[in-house]
Amino acid sequence: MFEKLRNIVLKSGSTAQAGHHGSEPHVLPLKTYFAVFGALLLLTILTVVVSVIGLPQPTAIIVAMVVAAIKATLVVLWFMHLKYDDRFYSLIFIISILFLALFFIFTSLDVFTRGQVNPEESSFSQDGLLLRQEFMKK
Amino acid sequence: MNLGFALGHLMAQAANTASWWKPIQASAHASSVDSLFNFIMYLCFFFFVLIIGAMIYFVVKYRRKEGVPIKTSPIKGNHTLEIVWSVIPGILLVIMFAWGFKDWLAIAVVPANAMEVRVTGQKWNWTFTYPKEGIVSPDLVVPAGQTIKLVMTSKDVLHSFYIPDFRIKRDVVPGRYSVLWFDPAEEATHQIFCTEYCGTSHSNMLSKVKVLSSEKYEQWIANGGEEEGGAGGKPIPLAEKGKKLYESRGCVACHSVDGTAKVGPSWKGAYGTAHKFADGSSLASTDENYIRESILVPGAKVVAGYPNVMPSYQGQLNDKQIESIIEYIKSLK
Amino acid sequence: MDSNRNSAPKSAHAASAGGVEPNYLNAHKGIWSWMTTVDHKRLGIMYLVGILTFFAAGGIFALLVRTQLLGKIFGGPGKQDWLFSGDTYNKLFTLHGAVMVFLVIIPSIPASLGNFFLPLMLGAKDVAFPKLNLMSFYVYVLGGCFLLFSILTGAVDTGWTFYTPYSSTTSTSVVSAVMGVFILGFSSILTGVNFIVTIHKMRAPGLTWTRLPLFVWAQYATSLIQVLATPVLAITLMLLAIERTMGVGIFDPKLGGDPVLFQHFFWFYSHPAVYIMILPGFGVISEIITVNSRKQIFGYKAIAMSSVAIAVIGFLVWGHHMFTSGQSELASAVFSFLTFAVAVPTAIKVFSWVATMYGGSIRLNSAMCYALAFLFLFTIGGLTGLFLGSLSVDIHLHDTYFVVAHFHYVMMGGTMTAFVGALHHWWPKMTGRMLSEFWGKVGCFFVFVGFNITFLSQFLLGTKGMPRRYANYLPEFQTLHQISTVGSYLLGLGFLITLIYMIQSLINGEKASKNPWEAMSLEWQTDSPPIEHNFHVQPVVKHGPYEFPEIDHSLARGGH
Amino acid sequence: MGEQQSSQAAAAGQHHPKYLAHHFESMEQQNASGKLGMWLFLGQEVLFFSGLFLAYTLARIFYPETFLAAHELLDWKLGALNTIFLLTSSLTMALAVRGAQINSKPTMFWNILATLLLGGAFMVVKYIEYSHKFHDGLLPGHFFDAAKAMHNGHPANIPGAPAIFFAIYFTMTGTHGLHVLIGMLLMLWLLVRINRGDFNSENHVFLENVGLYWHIVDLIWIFLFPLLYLVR
Repeated sequence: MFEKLRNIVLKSGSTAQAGHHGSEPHVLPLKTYFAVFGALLLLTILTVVVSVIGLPQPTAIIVAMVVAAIKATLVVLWFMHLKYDDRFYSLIFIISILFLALFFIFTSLDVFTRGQVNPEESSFSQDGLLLRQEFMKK
Repeated sequence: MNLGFALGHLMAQAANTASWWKPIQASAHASSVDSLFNFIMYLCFFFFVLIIGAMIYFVVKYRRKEGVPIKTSPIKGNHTLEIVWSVIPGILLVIMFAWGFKDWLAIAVVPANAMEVRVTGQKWNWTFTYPKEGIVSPDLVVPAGQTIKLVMTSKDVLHSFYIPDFRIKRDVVPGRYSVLWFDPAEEATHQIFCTEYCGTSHSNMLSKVKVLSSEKYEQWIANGGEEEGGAGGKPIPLAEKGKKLYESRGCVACHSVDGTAKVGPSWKGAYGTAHKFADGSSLASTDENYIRESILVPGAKVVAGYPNVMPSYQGQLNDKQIESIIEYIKSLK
Repeated sequence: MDSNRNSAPKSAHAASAGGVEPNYLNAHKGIWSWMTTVDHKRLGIMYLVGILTFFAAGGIFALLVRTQLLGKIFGGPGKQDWLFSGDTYNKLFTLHGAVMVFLVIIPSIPASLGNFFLPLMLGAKDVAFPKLNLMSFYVYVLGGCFLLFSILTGAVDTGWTFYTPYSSTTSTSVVSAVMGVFILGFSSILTGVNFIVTIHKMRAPGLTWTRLPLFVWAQYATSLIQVLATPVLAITLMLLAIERTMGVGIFDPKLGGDPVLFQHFFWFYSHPAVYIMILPGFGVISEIITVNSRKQIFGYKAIAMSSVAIAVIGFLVWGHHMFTSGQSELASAVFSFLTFAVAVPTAIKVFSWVATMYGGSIRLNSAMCYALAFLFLFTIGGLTGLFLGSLSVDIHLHDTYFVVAHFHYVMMGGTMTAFVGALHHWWPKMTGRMLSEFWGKVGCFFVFVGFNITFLSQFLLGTKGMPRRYANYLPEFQTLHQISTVGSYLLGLGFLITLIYMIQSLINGEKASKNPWEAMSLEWQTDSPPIEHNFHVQPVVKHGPYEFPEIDHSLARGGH
Repeated sequence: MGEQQSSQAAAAGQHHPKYLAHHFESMEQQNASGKLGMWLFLGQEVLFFSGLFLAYTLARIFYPETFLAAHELLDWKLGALNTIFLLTSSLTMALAVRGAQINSKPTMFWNILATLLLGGAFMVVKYIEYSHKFHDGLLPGHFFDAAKAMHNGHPANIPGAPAIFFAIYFTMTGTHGLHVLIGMLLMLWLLVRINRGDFNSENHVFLENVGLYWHIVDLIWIFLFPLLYLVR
């Protein structure tokens, strides 16, 4: 895995002369664009339908996010041409998604596990909520 | 040259006296924190002497001399050395983490038989309420030998409750409770600081932990949380008590007694004089009801020209204390 | 204050030996040519002047703070402070923090020396996006003006960390200061993007990744952090500004928010930011020590990889600023462990620098003196980080003067010492003038001694339990504070001496040759000061940056 | 770039196409640098919006019932319409980039114009939603007044503080709307440059970068739409 990563970074840093795969850009047929567009519309309709049915709480969010993620990958791979471009650009995009996930994970690591040792400290316990409501009324 | 060893020697006899560079160790936890501190400190001295000593030795030994043809070594790296000086520090770091984590868990988990005291931090003073006895006091008065559990919250901004002698510190977050505990061993007085920046008088937000023997503590509880009389045991005049409350409850931060206007109006000569209020109404002569109302519901009648920022003392001052403050204001002609 | 801005050296200063082509300073004349330049060298000089001016301003705020802390005996609550009232003191230390962090130390090495020397070291004509570079400079100037505007309209008294709910309820001009920092963030992001593309796409033929000078590796890791961390600061400050103006309830508990959440958002940027500050310093130290020891760096790959490792692990450790702030126990434990993990690559770097000096031929010019001072000060700074990383000791030491001493040792003792050392190392190349070696060492001595007196005493204040950001303090802390203040005057004197002889060298300093230190990296193979598009002929790289002629390869076989 | 340099480079006998900046060796290097710079900028945009999404997630976890009740007041039909506008604009932008690759100026022009109009339509729908909310008093933070909201037939018994939901709603959609506006301005500038004939198959990296920017803005709306409008 590390070897592959190293090659992506090194290959991308083509110094001036190493003109690789010619300058003629990769042109996709029109059909692909409209196919991707169709899929996106279908997925949008799917999310709307799923939400109107009203699934139980935890699955609703997961389904919505999965469908949104599929739509996002479609846009990124085809419309943003990442599928046919230098692998290094996808590496940058994936790194930024990784750091976003990192930010989410470590912050929720704190928020969800508050008050495990001393229950008073939890923000979701009964008196935690009471204190917050009363504090906001003032 | 080595500062480290001199300090190490001084450190050795640091038992229960406040050495010139460390507060006293007032609880078992304090001594365990200090032992980890010493362990890390000796380790750091060792590595410091190793690195800087090597640096100075190389600078002296390989100093370029005039006229001598320069021959430098072609060494570009040495894998074994590089592995050694990554693994050994790695192991030492894990040891430091584990030891720190063990001690820290001890301070996080509150023992069962702790006596609960509620702490409220607000802009620039601490108040301690004893739920069972219903006493509110500016200082944390506790019996020796009893573990104390503090349940803390703040009324306005972030503060942080810090007792150096017990090596404990916890931020006091508005809208949330935070918990801290300590086990005072023998009778002493310890300083409390606020260490989270909270504005103008952040440096004046101080208080004391007074550890009394159990009899004195019972006595203190019996007379409703007031230090019993002056030296001779005769009751302190009300105005005198009012003056003590004026200083310890944060009134001093906004009201002066020498006539100068601060955040709030001055108390000098306030009793009996007329006051115009921000909402246009006015009062012929300031009387006890107006003072009591301003203490409990400050926003009701605000003197013209002053900001309406006074926090309410509802539930923090009982009637006797409000009585003594009024007496004190009366005495300020 | 500094003369570089207006007096581009006199035209009498003939183009240095090397050819009739004028150098970048007098290729174009007049202020307008400076204001609309897209030449990375001129932008580096303009950044340098801005940074040094703000460094002087931040330094003066620091001296005022230290003078207040000489302190009269503190007599009890409500006692009037002897020099400044509580409010003024709070504004002073906030300005000292904000100006030093956002206007001086974050852009210090990357924006000025990075801009000037990165293209030169890569053998390129300019950075990848010259116009974007000019725009970053003006964004920096605009951000600086916003901060100055907030100073004039009553300054800010929240500390450079803007912790809510204090920052969302105080009456001082927080919004304009926050907007200033928001704008400064974009200058940092755009410089980062510019440098990463330059390093990837514009290296000279033959300059492979393993032949890059270590300053370029350090700059690459720094730019990575600048691009990935600064946007989170932008969104945090934007949310804070919206919260103050419209009452959005994300951070302020009165509106249902959670102040610890603000600390997570803030430190997610601000801890990687301290690596933005120190990594370029590492790069400079690798350059200075190798050139002045005439030896290959010890463990090139280890140092290059540890820069990138620090950049990545730096994103995982921000929770160690919040051990006492009501963070959950699990999160604190995880952050404490990862904090110790990030200490390993830093330790590798320090060991490798000292090992580089083994078997060398060490020349003690003023740049090398600053590099040795860096090693001394940064080692203390790094080691004291271990106290603050372990959980139980941090409970005692958090938000006390121990923390103040620790981060000054790392930032002031580390980055600024490396920055001044780098100025001495590259001054001949930038200005075509030599600095006086004698005065260089005198300045370094005063800075070193003054710095140690100021901040060693603060370690002791910290262990005694003296909290941070106090306008006045209890009597038992007085002597240590007075020692520290005397030290800060010495430190100020040291920098004043440095400034004076730098200006003197601009006026009538001795001419500099193309390569006064006989270094091997590309920036020393063009004239000093360099011509406008850097190289007469495109350089081709055949060997690593530290293959000095003095290295005696026969020793390798014989070994000694 | 300074005329003096390019003439020197030309003097050096090097074939020097009109669009090549003086400090680049080849068109290929210039295009690759432009695109790499843009992708780094997009990485930064993703992290910029990460703060908003995290604020949404945590606010929702602190006040689940407020979010469920308050987002009934949002009109999901308008949200769906906006999603379709943005998806189509993404398509037309991709076709415009394809037009540049095959050197056909009209495709470029009309597609960019279509994207611009669709972006405009998105903003119009946004305006309708905002004005509807302003009228009903469902405003962010302390501008929110429950009386006016109740008067306009919205259920008053929203548990917890509905102001928080609307604060997050306006912050997220406002920032996103700002980015749509910036995208539209860039496209106006693109139309001018297309007319000037700046773009052909060899040099269209600026058009491609605006396209990438537009797709990221659409990507963020793809996540915003379900989170704010749909999730029951």
